[in-house]
Amino acid sequence: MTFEILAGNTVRQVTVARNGPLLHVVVDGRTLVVDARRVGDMALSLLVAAEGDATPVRSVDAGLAAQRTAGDFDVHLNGRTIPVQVRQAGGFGRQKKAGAAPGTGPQRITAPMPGKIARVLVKAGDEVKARQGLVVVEAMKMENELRAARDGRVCEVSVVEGQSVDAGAILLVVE
Amino acid sequence: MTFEILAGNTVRQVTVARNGPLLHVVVDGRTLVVDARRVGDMALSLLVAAEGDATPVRSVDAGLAAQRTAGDFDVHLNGRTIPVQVRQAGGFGRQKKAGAAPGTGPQRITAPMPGKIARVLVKAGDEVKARQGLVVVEAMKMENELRAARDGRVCEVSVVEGQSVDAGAILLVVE
Amino acid sequence: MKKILIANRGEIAVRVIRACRDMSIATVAIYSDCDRAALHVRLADEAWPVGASPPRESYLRIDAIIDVAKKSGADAVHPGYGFLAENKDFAAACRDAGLVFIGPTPEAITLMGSKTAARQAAIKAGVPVVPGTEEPLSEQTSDADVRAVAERIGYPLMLKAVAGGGGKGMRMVSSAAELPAALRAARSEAQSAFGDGAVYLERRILAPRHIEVQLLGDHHGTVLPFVERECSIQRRHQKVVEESPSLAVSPELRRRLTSAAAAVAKTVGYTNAGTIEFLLDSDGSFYFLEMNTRLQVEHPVTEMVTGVDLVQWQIRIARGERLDLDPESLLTPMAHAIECRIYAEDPDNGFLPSPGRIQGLRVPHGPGVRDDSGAYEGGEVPIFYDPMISKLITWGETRDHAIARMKRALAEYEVRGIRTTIPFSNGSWTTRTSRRRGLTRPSSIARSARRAADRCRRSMPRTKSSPWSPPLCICSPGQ
Amino acid sequence: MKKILIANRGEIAVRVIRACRDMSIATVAIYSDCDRAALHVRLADEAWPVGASPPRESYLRIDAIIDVAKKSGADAVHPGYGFLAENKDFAAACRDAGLVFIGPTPEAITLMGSKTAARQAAIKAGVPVVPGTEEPLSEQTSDADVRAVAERIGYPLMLKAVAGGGGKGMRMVSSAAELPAALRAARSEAQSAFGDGAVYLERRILAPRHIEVQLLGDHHGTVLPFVERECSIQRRHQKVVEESPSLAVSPELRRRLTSAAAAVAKTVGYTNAGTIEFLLDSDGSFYFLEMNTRLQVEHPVTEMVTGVDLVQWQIRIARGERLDLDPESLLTPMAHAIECRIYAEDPDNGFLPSPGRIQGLRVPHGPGVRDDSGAYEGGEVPIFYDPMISKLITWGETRDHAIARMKRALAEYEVRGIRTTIPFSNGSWTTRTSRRRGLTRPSSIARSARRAADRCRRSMPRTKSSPWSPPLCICSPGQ
Repeated sequence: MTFEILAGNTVRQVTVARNGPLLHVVVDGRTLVVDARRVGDMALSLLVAAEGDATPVRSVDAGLAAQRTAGDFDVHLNGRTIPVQVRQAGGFGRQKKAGAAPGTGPQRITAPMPGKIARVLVKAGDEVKARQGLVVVEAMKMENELRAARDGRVCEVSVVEGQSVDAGAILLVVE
Repeated sequence: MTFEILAGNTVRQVTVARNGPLLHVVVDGRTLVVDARRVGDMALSLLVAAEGDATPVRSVDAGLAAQRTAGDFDVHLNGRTIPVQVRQAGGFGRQKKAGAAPGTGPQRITAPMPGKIARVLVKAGDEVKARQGLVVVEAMKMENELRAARDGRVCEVSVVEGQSVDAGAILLVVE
Repeated sequence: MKKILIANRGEIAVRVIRACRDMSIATVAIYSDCDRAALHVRLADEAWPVGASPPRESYLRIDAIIDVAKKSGADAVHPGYGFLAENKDFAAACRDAGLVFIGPTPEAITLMGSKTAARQAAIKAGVPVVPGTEEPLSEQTSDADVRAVAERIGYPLMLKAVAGGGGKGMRMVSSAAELPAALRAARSEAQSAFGDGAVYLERRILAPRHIEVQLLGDHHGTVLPFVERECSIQRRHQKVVEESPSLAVSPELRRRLTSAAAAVAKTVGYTNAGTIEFLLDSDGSFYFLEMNTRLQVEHPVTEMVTGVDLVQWQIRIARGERLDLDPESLLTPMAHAIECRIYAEDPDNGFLPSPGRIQGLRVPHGPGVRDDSGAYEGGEVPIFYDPMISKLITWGETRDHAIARMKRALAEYEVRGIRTTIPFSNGSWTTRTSRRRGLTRPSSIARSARRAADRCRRSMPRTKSSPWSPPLCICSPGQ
Repeated sequence: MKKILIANRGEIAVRVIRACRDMSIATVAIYSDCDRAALHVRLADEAWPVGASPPRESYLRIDAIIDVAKKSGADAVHPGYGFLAENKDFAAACRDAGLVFIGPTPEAITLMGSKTAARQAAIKAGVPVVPGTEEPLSEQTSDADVRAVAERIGYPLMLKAVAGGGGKGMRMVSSAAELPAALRAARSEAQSAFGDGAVYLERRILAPRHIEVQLLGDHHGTVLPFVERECSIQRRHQKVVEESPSLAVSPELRRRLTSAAAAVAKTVGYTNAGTIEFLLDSDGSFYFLEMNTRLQVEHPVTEMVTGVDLVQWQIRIARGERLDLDPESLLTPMAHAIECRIYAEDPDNGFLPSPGRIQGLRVPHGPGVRDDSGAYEGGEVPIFYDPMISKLITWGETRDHAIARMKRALAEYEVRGIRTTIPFSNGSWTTRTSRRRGLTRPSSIARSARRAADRCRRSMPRTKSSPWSPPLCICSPGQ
């Protein structure tokens, strides 16, 4: 099976093939021999062979956590957390990580985490300047003021004060 | 739903009925109001109301472990382990825990735990006396000599030395 | 004392339950709607609902909690920290209801709870204080008046909640321009955290060390101070790493600090557990900062170097026992202990809160490691409460040994499903290690914490004045 | 020393890996077929296969292990306890392969490993020994000859493996009639556990206390003894509960015991970690029993009351460092520590082995609790190895406090899917508690352990001489 895996800003082509009890993992042309065992739901014990070496001995404990988007995972390796996106071959195509370029089009202000709308600082029709505060989201006793990326006009406010919102929810739109 | 639950040597009639967010559990006629939440796979947080009381407040953390026989569980309660057998209503009928009475019929000598046959001390046809050693099962570096419950003749030996056996496997039969 | 109600949640409720178990005292937990399956509910003997998830509708509801205490037949209440721990009305309500409040008197809470009154008490005790406002600035005080006071004290200054603690409602203000926004934010945060929007101003001492002295006072006139803790590594004015003893405190300075702390406590006839915070200047002079009239989050480091179970002693004091601990041993640390707080925040994204379900949890174990946690695999971290989910404490034969064990434990620590500050903490220890002895040079902690801070700053589209300001290391404990 | 191979599995392999982490030393684990996913494999930097699951085909294969050490570029080997830890050939093979063996010299292992030679060494050092055979009884020795020797010593007596340890190959023999069966069982157990069926006889001292003294010896002539451990609560000659210090040992007796221990070690030029076991009679006289030339299972209780990381010191000694610890502090316990071993055995069914998959695991935490374990949720407990899956250690300001914490921790400890001795251990502490202080009277431990023993006896269709004999408390640590 071949995947594309986005980690950091690099997309890697990864092919995984069973070979008896072992896996042959080809990452951007480099072949790694891996002995993988499930040690829990979403947890793997990996033994990885040095490149060119046949016996996998480097021990890596990998814990996975599924994220909101299907195919997105947090990978936990000895105290480090690496967000990755796994797609079918060609899933990312040429370009790097998707996402609207900030320079153009209407700004959708979304909730960065689940929380409560503490204050709405603007109303539909308001003209706003770059970096002007638009809405304050509260979670875990801390307030997070979301600001306009650039000048514009508020064309839509989708939330009211006191309302609970999920991560990623669109709070208001500035055009 | 109505069950029969065998714990220790007593069979209890247990009826469980949903009542909004709560459960009404009737054990041998006594009604308990229970608030149960899953806190893991096979783990429950229970709040139990004192008899006659409506608000469940006594906190009991119950962990379950399925045993070999379907419907058999180990129930873990604050450091104690209680083996129980759960059956449909009437499952146990009048009599207590099933199991052939030791006094009569052929003796099936079974492995009390998974292990390895260290020594077979008799062969088919041998006459054996009560408490005579028949076979030695080794597990976890300890040897367990299984003995005849009473006089008899070995009519079948189903294992050889060095063989691995599962718990409950029939090792030999004495009649 | 047969049954204690714990008016709190999370790791501290669990901590108190364990102390009660050790004393064969029954425990009553309280829970809000979203906490029905929380660890403190699971471990307590009884658990009673007290309302909806927002703190003001549950863990801050004095009436509901007192009602549960009566119904459950509890004879005492432990407030933990945060929530109602420093609320004089709650302490008074307990007393009025015939319940033993395991903490100081309402009078002591009132006095020391007001940062401005506390400063006056310190002055009375002959302990120097940081220059600042002697009177609180209520929510009615106009921005103009506040600006006027600020000008007198001079910038940069600290804006703090009178009822404050734990960095809530606290802002650094470097110029008059920043004042209005900071004032608004501080007041609203203070209001939501403590139900009191009053604030005060204090000159900002540059690069001080935060040294604090744990105290216990019994009802027979004895007040005993403990070896100091240093809490200099902070982020967003919240403590991140605490340790005991402090490298900056000589035995001689320890005498002066602890006597000063005891003097303040005695002046106000303080009882039960409390902590006095000092700012230690580079020249060795120190200033009274505030007194926390409760158990501190970081109390375990003191327990690790003195062997004293502080929660158990809070209970013993509350039931009238005498403090028969040896004063000298409390000032003589056994080697070294460090605490690292684990927050449900995303260090790769400006420390945004990261509530949610814990899909997987691997807790470190082994020699010299202690984990005080309210989390479990499969459990939820709600959006309504403080983001701290656990405290990792390590003890070592030396400070370097404690740090080495902290690094090892952090590497074993895995919380999956939500983002936590574990990778950040981990990164802040793993630089400049001496290969052969495997130990981190003291100074590298703060240095690499700064480096981590820079990383966050880059990844963060926000201004300094926002609560998302990057981790700041007020000073390096190593220097 | 840059990379250490750990020639072991389970909790002790994990313990050694953690010590190496603390010193920034890379670790190489070895594993048998059934241990591929074991915790020590997951936590090590490298893991190499050494063969099939039966010990003789993997963890006892000297050639295969030395081969892995070379291939992996390890420069030292830590044997843990059990398996090859006290095998002179293994220690020699390491030396011949240019690997540092983290333990005593092959010569010391040979000498003290032979229980009979060890007795002679003790006599040379002027330390009294238990009356018994001075010469080993090989597998060739006829039953008749053994019976003759037994008659000379007198019944009841102990039948012990010359190469023995941990109760393996050990039997109590109360009459000549029991001798043949006991001899056969002991020899075959000794053969399978140590690859040597030779045994010896010793008079059985009735109701002695088992007191042992931990030692460290460096390569510069220094030997330091530590405050004693008491291991009197045993079952089937296996230690179940250990503690330090012992209630039965006065400071004066401690001096005599530890000097005697040091004397024996010096006589044989002992280096690295070792433990000398004594039988302490009711009249205060003590007898040398044996020396264990390895790290003990129960080493953590000593670490808890002295603050010394014994595994780290084994490594430091092996690389030539000087023992610069303060001798006085090693003899002055900080309060009290207790260890409770958790076995995968079914206490409700005569302590039958209970291997299998761990379906659920809840490990206790909080103040004063340490869990050294090789188990994890979802992991397998194989049928091939020792049934001990973890060690629960608690520290307390007093012995009662340590016991209270042990009770609390055992109540939190949950291992689902297999049966363990947790409920048995739990039961053995939870009687006769003083409600108000929540502490167990010392004597009640053994008393209730006996009660538990009776429970098992009832539930057990086996004779005394079978390995499933019920727990026996050689004496009560409380009396």
